[in-house]
Amino acid sequence: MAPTTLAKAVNMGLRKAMESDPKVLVMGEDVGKLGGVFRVTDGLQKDFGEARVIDTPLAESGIVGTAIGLALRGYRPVCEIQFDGFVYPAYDQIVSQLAKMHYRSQGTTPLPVTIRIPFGGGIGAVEHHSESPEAYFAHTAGLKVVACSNPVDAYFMIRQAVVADDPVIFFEPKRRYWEKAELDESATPPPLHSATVVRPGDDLTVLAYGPMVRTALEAAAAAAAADEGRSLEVIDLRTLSPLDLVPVLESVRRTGRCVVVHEAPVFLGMGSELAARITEACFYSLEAPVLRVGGFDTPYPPSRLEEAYLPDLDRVLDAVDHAFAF
Amino acid sequence: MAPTTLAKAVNMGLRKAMESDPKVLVMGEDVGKLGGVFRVTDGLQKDFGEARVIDTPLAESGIVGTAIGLALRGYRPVCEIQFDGFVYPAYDQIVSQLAKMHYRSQGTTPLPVTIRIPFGGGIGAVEHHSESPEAYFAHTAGLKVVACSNPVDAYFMIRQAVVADDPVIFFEPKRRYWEKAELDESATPPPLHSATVVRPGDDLTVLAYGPMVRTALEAAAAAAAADEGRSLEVIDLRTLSPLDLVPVLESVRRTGRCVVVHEAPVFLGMGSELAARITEACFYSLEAPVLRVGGFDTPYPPSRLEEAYLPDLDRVLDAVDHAFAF
Amino acid sequence: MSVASSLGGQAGGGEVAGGLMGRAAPETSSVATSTTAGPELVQLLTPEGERVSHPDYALDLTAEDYRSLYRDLVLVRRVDVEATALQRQGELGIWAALLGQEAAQVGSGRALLPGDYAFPTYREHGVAYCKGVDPLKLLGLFRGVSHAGWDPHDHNFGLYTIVIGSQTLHATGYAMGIQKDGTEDAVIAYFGDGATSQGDVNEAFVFATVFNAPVVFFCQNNQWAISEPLERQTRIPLYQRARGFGFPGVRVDGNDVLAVLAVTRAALRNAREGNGPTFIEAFTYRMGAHTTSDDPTRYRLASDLETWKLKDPLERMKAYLVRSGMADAAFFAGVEVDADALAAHVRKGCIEMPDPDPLSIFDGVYAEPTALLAEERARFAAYLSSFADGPQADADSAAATAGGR
Amino acid sequence: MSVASSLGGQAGGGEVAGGLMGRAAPETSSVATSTTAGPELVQLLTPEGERVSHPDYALDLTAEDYRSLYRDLVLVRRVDVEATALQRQGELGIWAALLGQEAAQVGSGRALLPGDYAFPTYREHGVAYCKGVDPLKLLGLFRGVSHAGWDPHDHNFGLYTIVIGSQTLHATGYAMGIQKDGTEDAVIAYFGDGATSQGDVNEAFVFATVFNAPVVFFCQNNQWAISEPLERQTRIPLYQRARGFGFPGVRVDGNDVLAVLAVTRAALRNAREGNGPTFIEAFTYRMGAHTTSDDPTRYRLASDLETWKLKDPLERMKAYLVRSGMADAAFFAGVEVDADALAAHVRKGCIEMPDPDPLSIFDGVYAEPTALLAEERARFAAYLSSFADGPQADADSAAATAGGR
Ligand SMILES: Cc1ncc(C[n+]2csc(CCOP(=O)(O)OP(=O)(O)O)c2C)c(N)n1
Ligand SMILES: Cc1ncc(C[n+]2csc(CCOP(=O)(O)OP(=O)(O)O)c2C)c(N)n1
Ligand SMILES: [Mg+2]
Ligand SMILES: [Mg+2]
Repeated sequence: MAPTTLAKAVNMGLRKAMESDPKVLVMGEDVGKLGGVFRVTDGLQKDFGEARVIDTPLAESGIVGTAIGLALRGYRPVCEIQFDGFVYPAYDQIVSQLAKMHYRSQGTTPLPVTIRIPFGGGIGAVEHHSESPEAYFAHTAGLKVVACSNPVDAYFMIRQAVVADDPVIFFEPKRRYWEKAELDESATPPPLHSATVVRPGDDLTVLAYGPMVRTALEAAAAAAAADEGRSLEVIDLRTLSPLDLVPVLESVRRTGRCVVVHEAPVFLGMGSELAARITEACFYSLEAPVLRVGGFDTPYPPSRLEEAYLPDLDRVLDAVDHAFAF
Repeated sequence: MAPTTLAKAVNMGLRKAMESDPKVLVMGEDVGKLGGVFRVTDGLQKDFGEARVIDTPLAESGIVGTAIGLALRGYRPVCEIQFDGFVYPAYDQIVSQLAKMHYRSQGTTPLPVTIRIPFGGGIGAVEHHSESPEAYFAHTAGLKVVACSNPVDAYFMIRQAVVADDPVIFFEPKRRYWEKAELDESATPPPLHSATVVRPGDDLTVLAYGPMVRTALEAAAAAAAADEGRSLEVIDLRTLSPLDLVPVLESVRRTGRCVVVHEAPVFLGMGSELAARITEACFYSLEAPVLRVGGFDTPYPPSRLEEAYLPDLDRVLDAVDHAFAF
Repeated sequence: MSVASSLGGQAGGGEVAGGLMGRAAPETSSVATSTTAGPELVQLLTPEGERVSHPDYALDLTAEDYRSLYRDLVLVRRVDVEATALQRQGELGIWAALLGQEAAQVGSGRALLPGDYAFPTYREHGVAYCKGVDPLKLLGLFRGVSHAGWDPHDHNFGLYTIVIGSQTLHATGYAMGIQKDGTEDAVIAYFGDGATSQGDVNEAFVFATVFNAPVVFFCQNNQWAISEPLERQTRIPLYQRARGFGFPGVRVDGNDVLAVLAVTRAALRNAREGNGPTFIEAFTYRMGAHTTSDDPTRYRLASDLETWKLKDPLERMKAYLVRSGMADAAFFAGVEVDADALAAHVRKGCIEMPDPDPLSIFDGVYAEPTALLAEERARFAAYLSSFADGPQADADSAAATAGGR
Repeated sequence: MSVASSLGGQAGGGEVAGGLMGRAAPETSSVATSTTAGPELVQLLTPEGERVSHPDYALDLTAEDYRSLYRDLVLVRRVDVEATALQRQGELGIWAALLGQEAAQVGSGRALLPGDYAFPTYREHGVAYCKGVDPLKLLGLFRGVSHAGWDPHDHNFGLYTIVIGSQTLHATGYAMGIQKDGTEDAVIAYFGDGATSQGDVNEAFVFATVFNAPVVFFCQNNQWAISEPLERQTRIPLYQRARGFGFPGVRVDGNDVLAVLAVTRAALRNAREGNGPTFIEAFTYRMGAHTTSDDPTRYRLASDLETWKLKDPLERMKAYLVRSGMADAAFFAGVEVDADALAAHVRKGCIEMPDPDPLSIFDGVYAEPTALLAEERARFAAYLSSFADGPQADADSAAATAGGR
């Protein structure tokens, strides 16, 4: 069991999915010979052929639109959108077509399409390469939205997403692509749409997903080590739509304090929904309002500013301090 | 001063805007001879000519994309998107281009484009004609998002939107198009980005915008008349991005209870952001969590179900009851 | 007549050969106008009902084929007229009439084999009929009781699609799937003249040509996109769009059911044989309003309508049947009886269509249901139950129904 | 040499006539391959540096014009090479090289008049140079200190655009504005071969033709969209796309600066004269990686590169200058000196480019600032100030700067 990077784990998960079901296809820009700009589809075309690993024309609406047609024909397409900022040309196909077709067809027509999107910042990229558009999709009924944070989850979650009969928007934390973990392919994963407590704690609950899980864990470690010795519980949400609130509410009722962290702008980001729901469900348990740490409400800035823009350990701890000041 | 419908008020506002500034253009599908499917642009092409009131090819991305180019050349285009559900093909042009260009150009390039969208349900229409996509835009930094609720606001707000140097997504409550009010064109309107208390009250604050303002007012009237005799303060938010929180927070601090109402699905709808912000700002004043009444987290249903789907007086009052039960 | 027997008519019995289509379709640089189609129009039946031949498109039909094509035209028009009336009487929220486009739809619909999949807009009532969908089921969408009354896979007939052009990509993807399966099925994507301006439609042309997918792009150029005339979408004839993407385009008289049948068959055969996509422009005219909500007097001339009335697709078929002696008065009377029966079926079924249960709002959002939505549903059910004799009588009774679940 | 003087070169001095372009561009039905351009290619200078003539595209230049075109090619390549080196040294996050495309960019850029507006992708460094943008300013985006270092209106040169194809609609809209203004300006929209698959680009063709807008669509077909060869985007030569929309398309040797200049001038003149859009396919080759992040050895053959090296745009101009006696060794040496100076200017300026103030994150989001964002900024400023000697030394010092505002 060698340590596996997150990028490689997705690759392995895709390979497994393709081996298990001949109907699984991979399609997108540069996913073939190049293996994707992050090499997530590396080697798949070589092993499964051009009929199953398809370099498409450069048109995102076309990619998702034809994937819908392929799904109607019985295939399970996994589309790669090269970067977060390039998903918007496909927006109509995703929110009006893919999301609604099962409902519109009165449940007769499943749409097992997975859309992989490397998301988030922190890699020093130029504009449109560092965005966190998850709320645009989570607000859309009919879609399921998940984000993995580590290689083990990445491997199992992509497999679960591919076999799911609903459309899944699958967010991959691009700046964590190169982080490694031991991956036991024979392990039994939790259900796709479940949140996980990744560090237990008693004093405050930190909710995070995707790239921010590691940041949250670092903050928790720092908080434990600091003078106050605060014990933060960190939950990796994993699923953004539907949310798995069971462990979240249990935790917040116990800790009485909650901070949500994401890279996306705070205004109408996932944190707003979590704050609203948690407050409603735990009104009498909360010692402080649910606080949100996120990207600022600006377009993603030039990369030399991203360190300041993105939530980091210090910004999380600052919010924790605020939560305790209430 | 004859009573004016909301549709006519927008028409009059557009006419005034075009008279005041020869750079103002109106463009979209069927806005010319037909005067728009809701007749909001009725007569404008006749009076201002085809060069200023432009029937475009049937392509929303093209409409917004060329509007951006026209704005770069010094024009002030007002685009009509025929129905809420048809804005998504233009999504990239709106969120990646229109929203970000001023920022990307380091503030050198204003984009005075207004995008008018008749939104919401309640008119018995077929699918894609009754949606409330405002959160998709309000989550996007660089856009301003407003919704009018009555003829007087409609008239002044469209004029203010057109002269604004930022892109404005202008939502018009289509089921209120035919409601009338006295319109005094010489009145002095409040600023575009301000919320208004439309019915003062002491016991609970109801926040609404667009089509739901009238519903909220009806609920307030019913609550006052009911046995409990509750006094609801109703605030018409008018501006969704940026939010004007000043009257909102003042009100909630006073009433201690708040219900937000919109037609859009609750999950990640405007209500989530309002709930999160209000709770943070008024934590010690709140007697109950901010409660949300909205569309269900499903695609918009067939029209024979919309009465059940859309928040109405009873659903608002139900939430009010819940708020008092805390 | 049993209604069912009037449906499901697939391509007529005779072994019919369409012209072999080369890569290079006839092209001219003439600019389209909305009333004249130009010399490049494929026609097999003149407006006067004269049977003519075309060098590229032979069509060898039996008398029974001709009669049944005519019958389908009449039945489809009758359904359309009935639905329009139902809308006027408040039974439908809206209706998008196909009036004038019967030949384009029946001709192409009849060219389809059972395994061929059709992706419609919102106006393909005639194609639906040819694919065996009970017209009654089409009314659900317009009455507001469902988004679609049929299971697409039962008929190889997709959901009605309102977002202009989006279905052309689904069609292309489906065709790519056929290719992978190695079967001889083909796909037909319907769209209007206005739709040709949408990015999606052009992306569909790119994907279809790059992957050589077995898909026929069937554009009903009815000259109008609501109030906008063709000139707002293109400055050349629409069928020529295809040449920009390197696939054949052909303009057919859309009011000539024979020509449409022949041209569509040829294009489908081309697709089946691995020669990729074809663009068919069916040159026709929207004789009615865009939908029952529309008022075309605001933007078009009555005289245009008069011109096009002379090209009516039913009249010319009738004239041909009479002139050729293939049909007699008894036949025509029989068709009217069938049409009446179908119309009565549609009317009765429509009026009796029950309103859906309010809790069905929550059905089918996901193939694999979520706890969050189940909770929301349960809350709403409880809310509905809370009205004993509340103001919402409707919701009230519905909740009672729902309680039984 | 002053750097400034090397910039701003607009169309050369001589009164130069391009061929008059009719509506019908030369068309063939041959299928494109990535190494041969086919007979339809417009060429005025062979790869061997032989000056040839073309019936439709005359070009009458002075010796000074020829020399300055060559000089521009050299300077532009030098900037590109320098930026690539700066990236390798960690001074830029990424760089999109124009290597091999100098003639396509300088030829078209030099055809522009000052009033003409260019809408670039992310690779138009040569066009930027022709429009008077100091190359140094281009580096800001790639270094990550800004999204754009220049004011578009100062140069009539738009922001670099990364979302593929979106700028073609902006260009078309801008051209529609010119039309309304009644001026004789024109617009040029740059995009790649890959971009032709995007819906936006095809919608731009629709709008431009329907409104007859004065815009030139300039497609640099460098044969690759990252790892995807041209065949993934089209099965016919790209310039033929235009015929599907009813406007002229022409394929020019993109490595021939003279042909590109002549063809672009003709297209711009056509636009100015009210004849609407033209599609120019500049047939060229991306000699480098897609960007410095790319590894083309994974997907293309070294032998292709060798073939294209023989068509180098600089070498052929040099050969022509030498052969014709228009330039001597001193001239070439002078150009090298100028290039060195420009490279030094770019290098020095790049390295000295300061990091932006963290609080500038909040600048320019809106033309009319909002209270909400001002609050957010204030909170962040306070947060930054809270680090006396905290872990974020950067943010700390930046906050001090910001405090001075
Ligand atoms: C994306 C989108 N934009 C706008 C509309 C509104 N709309 C409905 S039908 C129509 C005109 C369609 O014209 P055409 O494609 O010619 O088809 P026809 O109705 O004539 O059959 C428009 C603009 C829509 N349904 N979808
Ligand atoms: C909408 C969108 N999708 C994907 C990308 C990622 N991407 C950047 S450049 C590129 C290839 C562009 O190819 P081409 O248009 O030929 O231009 P070239 O880079 O060759 O100059 C891709 C896919 C993008 N920038 N925008
Ligand atoms: Mg039409
Ligand atoms: Mg390229």
